[in-house]
Amino acid sequence: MAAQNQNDKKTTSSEEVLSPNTPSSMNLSPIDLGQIEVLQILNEHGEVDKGLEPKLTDEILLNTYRAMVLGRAFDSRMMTMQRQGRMGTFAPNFGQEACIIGQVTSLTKDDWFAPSYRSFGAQIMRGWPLEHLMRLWAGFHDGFPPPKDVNDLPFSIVIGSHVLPAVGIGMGMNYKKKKDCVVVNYGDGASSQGAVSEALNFAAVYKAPVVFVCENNGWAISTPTKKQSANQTFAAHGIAHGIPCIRVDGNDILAMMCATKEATNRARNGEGPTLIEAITYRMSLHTTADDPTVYRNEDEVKVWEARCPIKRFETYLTNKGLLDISSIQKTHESCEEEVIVARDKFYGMDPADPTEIFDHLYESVPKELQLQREEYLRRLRDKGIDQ
Amino acid sequence: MAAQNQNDKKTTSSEEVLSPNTPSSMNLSPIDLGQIEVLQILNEHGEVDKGLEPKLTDEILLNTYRAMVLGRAFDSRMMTMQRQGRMGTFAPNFGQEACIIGQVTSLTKDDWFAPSYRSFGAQIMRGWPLEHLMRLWAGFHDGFPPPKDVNDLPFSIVIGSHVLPAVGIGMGMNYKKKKDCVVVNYGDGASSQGAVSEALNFAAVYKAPVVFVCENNGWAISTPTKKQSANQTFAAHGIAHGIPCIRVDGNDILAMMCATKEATNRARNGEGPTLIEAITYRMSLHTTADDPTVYRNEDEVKVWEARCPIKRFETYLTNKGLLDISSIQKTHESCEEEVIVARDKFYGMDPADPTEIFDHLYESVPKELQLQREEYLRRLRDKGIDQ
Amino acid sequence: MSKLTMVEALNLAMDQEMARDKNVCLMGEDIGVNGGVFRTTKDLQKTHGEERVMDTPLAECGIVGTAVGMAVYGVRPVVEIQFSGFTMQAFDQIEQNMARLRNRTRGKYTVPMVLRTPYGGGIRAVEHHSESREAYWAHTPGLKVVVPSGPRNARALLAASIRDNDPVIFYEPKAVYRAFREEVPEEPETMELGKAEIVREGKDITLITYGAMMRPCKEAVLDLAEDHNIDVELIDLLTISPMDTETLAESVQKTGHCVIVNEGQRNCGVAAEIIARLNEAAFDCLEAPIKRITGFDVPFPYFQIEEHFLPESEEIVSAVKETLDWQ
Amino acid sequence: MSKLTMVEALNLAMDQEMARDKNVCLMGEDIGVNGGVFRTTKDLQKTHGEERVMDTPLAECGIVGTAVGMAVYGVRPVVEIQFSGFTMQAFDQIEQNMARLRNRTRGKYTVPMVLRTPYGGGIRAVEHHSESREAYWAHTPGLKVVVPSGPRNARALLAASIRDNDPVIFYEPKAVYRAFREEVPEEPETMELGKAEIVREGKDITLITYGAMMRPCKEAVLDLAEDHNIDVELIDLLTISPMDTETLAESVQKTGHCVIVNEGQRNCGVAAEIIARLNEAAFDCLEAPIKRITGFDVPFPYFQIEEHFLPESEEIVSAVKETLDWQ
Ligand SMILES: Cc1ncc(C[n+]2csc(CCOP(=O)(O)OP(=O)(O)O)c2C)c(N)n1
Ligand SMILES: Cc1ncc(C[n+]2csc(CCOP(=O)(O)OP(=O)(O)O)c2C)c(N)n1
Ligand SMILES: [Mg+2]
Ligand SMILES: [Mg+2]
Repeated sequence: MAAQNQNDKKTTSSEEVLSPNTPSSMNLSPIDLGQIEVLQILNEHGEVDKGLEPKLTDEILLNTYRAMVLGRAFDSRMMTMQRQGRMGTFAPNFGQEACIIGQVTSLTKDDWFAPSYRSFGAQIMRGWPLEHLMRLWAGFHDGFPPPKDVNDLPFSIVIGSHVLPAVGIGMGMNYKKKKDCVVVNYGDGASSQGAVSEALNFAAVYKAPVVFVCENNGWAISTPTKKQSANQTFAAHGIAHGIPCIRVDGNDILAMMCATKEATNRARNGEGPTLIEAITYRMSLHTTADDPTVYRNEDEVKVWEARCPIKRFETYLTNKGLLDISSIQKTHESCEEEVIVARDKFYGMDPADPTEIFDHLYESVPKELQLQREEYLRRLRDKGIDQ
Repeated sequence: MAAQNQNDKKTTSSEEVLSPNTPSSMNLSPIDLGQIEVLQILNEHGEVDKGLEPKLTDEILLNTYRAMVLGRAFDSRMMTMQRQGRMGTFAPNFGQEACIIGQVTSLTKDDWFAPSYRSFGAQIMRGWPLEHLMRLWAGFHDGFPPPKDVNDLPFSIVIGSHVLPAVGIGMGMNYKKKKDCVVVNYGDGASSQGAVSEALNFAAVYKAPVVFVCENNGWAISTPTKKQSANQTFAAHGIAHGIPCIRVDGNDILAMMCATKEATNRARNGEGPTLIEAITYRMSLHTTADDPTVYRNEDEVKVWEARCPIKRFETYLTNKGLLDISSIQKTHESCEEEVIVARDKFYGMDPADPTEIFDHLYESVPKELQLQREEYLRRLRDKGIDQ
Repeated sequence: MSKLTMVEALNLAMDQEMARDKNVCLMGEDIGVNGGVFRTTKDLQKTHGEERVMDTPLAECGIVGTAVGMAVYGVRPVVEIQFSGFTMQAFDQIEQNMARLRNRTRGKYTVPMVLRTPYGGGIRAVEHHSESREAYWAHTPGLKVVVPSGPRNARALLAASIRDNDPVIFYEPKAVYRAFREEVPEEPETMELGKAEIVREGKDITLITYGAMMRPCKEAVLDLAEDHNIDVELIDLLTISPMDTETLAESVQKTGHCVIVNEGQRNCGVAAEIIARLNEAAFDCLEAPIKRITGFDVPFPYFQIEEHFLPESEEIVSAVKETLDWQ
Repeated sequence: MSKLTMVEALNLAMDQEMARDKNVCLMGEDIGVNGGVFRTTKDLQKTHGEERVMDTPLAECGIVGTAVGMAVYGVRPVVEIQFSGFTMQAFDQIEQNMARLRNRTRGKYTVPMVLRTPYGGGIRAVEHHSESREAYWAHTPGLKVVVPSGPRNARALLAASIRDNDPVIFYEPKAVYRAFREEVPEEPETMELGKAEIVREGKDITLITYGAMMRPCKEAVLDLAEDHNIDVELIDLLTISPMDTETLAESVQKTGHCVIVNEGQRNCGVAAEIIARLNEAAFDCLEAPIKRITGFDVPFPYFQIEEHFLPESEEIVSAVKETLDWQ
């Protein structure tokens, strides 16, 4: 089951003649664009397609499972904390756990991950302590930079703005002759940003080792995919730029892992970028500032409840003999506990240091800014804030 | 021979099920993208494909022919004037006459045309007096606005920047329930601009009556199409956004006319946008500031000389009995003469009025700007320039 | 008359202008069913239909660029950019077409559109959601830049901007959106663009501000009057560009002292421009350097500490006193 | 030492920096085989290879955005945007990532890149090809903005910008590109960023300018000395941001008079900022209002009349005299 390269099939025969700058003759035969395939390994009922089933160790399967459960536990806790007024605006990932976790399981420490804001599940997997992510969402400056050994970009809040830098990182890998790769995700809404189109083009032209994961979760705030694009699939953006693309059941963790694995392999082998459209669904609010009942029908949410990525994986693992009711419950409990511990740690952390706003903009604070800094410190002192 | 809609074929069956916001089930069948066809009616030797030959009146054929010859005559004269130091930087259209003329022959006065800078052939057809275009290229403010009854945008010098406004005009036509349409052209280089991608998307989503003509002339200054895109065809950008697309031999005037006609028909019928990739070649310099011998092989130019759109059309019209050696010569001569007359008119026109720079920015000059205007007039007076 | 928040007042302006002129339409992300993320366009799609209240794809450059085309064609789009930080995505279309198309065609085409966008800090938003970059637009010839400070002038200025035949950047102080209510007359009301308002006359010093900073300034003025017997002339700029230099200059010629408050970054900001103008227009009356209290030249900080970035009344009080004490 | 034009001097700087540090690479449209539309990168692809001198697709946002990523990864891209007017296409990436990524990650990632772009009028170019919008960048925290005025400082400042670990907007006055030659030492040379240069000491008045406007200013200074016996202190700003206020203030404290010349638009422009700073730093020494001679607040005109838009020496002479005569 491959991320399928529409171009590979025909470049040999037609590229030279069709490119008008090698105009030995003018080829009149139509260009066959081929198909975009859809990958599903685990269906809604947790039944596995034996022919496609990946050979993964029990450890990997169980770790991945726990990561999904932990993501969901973090999600619920953050919602609670936000409702209690102890957390900033938060973007839940409820229902998208397979999609977000599956896209990073094949990354190493040397690889890079460039996430959008709805990516905490993957960030946890990449090594972000939970309390660090809490600081981030609670509006602390120290929450933004990734932990020491983690090669992530800070998550992107300006829609689509991280995709070009992510491609640049891939180009940097080529420049430095590294065999690593980059995974970058963005939403169905983000697909409309011109900068994302430019990013796909640059990646293709420079054969950058980048895996694009377009998380098609049906909605961009209140805007359904139908109003976002007249197309059937966001994977077709790959076609425009000569990038192999595939659609994946984004609620199927095995499909997400396999598709990403194959795409990262291509990247590492110098075969360039791949675009994965992951079809999933935003079960919850856009953010805690949003009220989806205004714009969408709850029936739709019900349909997707049945496609829960975690339940589906539990069925599979249970059938495989790796889980049973009690170990499932234990996993949920231990994740819940881990989140509570992190929460308490977070509550015990230092308050924000208001003085730091001048310190990280330049390598050293320019004299001019030093004066503003003093002005600012005076303001703080006048307010009775001493540092 | 149709601008082929990849989507039309399958929307009925798959759209609902594949769009995740109507998620009654998850369709796993691959999406067939179909083919991009290539249209050629008149081949390099001027031989016509009888099955595709359009039924056009002699008058239309001869008018179109003359427009192409006039465009070329204008082109040569402008180059000469520029070399003589009597013209500003100029972008020739040599060899692209079929492409530029063919894209506007089906437009009415109520339709709009949104050109890039290499479009004087079409601008002449749309009603721009030759001397007006000369003023434009010579850096006079009065050269930029289209003549009174001409619905053109001023040509765009910032690559790709006119494509979104062109789509907006189409959206305006929908808003006002008009049955008119817009033709907008841009280059292979311009295809890389994110704004062009956004324009395609908006046009598709709002079913705007817009015909996109991507003039693939092999080069963007020194950048060959191969470095511009990893794809085989710029028409595939249409695929990304669900826009029907077709490749056309851009040196074949009949193909250009037919493809555009069909696309404008679709637009007027409320069927939305079409993308035409016209395959042509920039025979001459990028602009008079450019020296192509630095970056391209002259052999390539020779290959394309044999594909001359004008000679090809002359052969066809001669075979049809509409032209002979003497009428061909007469056409060339009369076009040359028309250009000379325009040139002389241009040379006799008023010098630029330096005072006008404040007059057209706002509906009325704000008081603030009035003060600057006085300052500026004083500057002019001090230099001995009286108005 | 009813007491409206700024959000409601803006909604009223759009509703009435759409009723008045069928060419007025709205474009933006999530402005339809959802009524905009701040609910400013609430129910307008219900009232005026999907064709006139258009939810757009998520592409600011696309929104502004197509709105320019619609405006050229005779429609009058009122565009909402969800947060002013995202106008950067549309910078090219704003600078190259929205601001210039009239000039490029010597008035053959006009661009009667309004770009509405919430700006500024103070609502504990995430990064890139608290930008005040009105100076970019003031530095861009061809635009008008309008910043209301309360419900009533917000409504009147928005209506005037929609009727104006030139492109307007309409910067809405989101910190004021729901901060207080004001009487807003039911009948359509407009205010002339390009006029500053003397909110309070005073003889000792001129305090110039706009938008969300009106509130701390008003507090400071009260404080200064009551506790320090200082009589401040308070000016609300309302239109940033073209600027009403005359009103500012006359005031400073009278008071001889001036403090300017705005939350945007300082370097090449609006306060600098005001100082430059007053330097020219009131040099011989100035008895002390003009003081500017502005955002600092760093990105707007994350929300745990944003309150310290924003000018507050205490500091304005000190600045006024320092300016009057200067020698 | 050889006599180089600014274009040649810039080429030398890039060539040498690439030789010195293999992480330095170039990106831009037509910079490879073609050597750039102004030939600034001539032969550099031949010397350093296609991987280090990268022709890019025609997408400024793409160029800047990917360069940011490369810089984060430890490469040091020097990006060419063909004309400064087209930086608008990259505004979002410049403002949101290039300028901020260091701050967003508290220094974990740095963005050591240079964005070179020719700015300004005077070469009879078509529309959008003569923009001077350095004020946009000065108003954007996180950037350094550098503008050379001659071949020698262009070379030294570009080398310094390439070595700097912060993102630099390097604005090249295209009117100066081939206007004159200057001795440029062969050995690599750098100049400290953030320092203005006193080009000529004088006691009567301070004349502040930068970039292409140095030439008319120099003419004016000569003229004023010879014909009017006025002794001008001429300052070349060189770095627009962060600005060397100290040097400017000291000069004006000495002379008591100041004229500023720049070709960018006036409203919220660089001259306004200088006035605001001097108002603070030299208020009690100022004997006359500071005069600014700048571009007007209209788009740069088409080339038949562009010469009238640009400040010339005669006007600078008058402004200096008026300032000195002021009372
Ligand atoms: C450039 C920009 N425009 C608008 C927004 C406001 N906004 C935040 S999230 C969002 C919707 C994003 O939808 P999508 O890309 O599908 O991601 P999802 O939220 O569904 O994960 C919008 C419009 C933004 N953050 N950045
Ligand atoms: C936004 C922008 N970037 C760069 C340029 C400089 N430039 C002018 S024409 C051109 C190449 C355009 O190529 P293409 O779109 O293929 O059109 P063609 O010239 O071949 O007709 C470039 C890079 C520009 N005018 N605008
Ligand atoms: Mg989404
Ligand atoms: Mg081209």
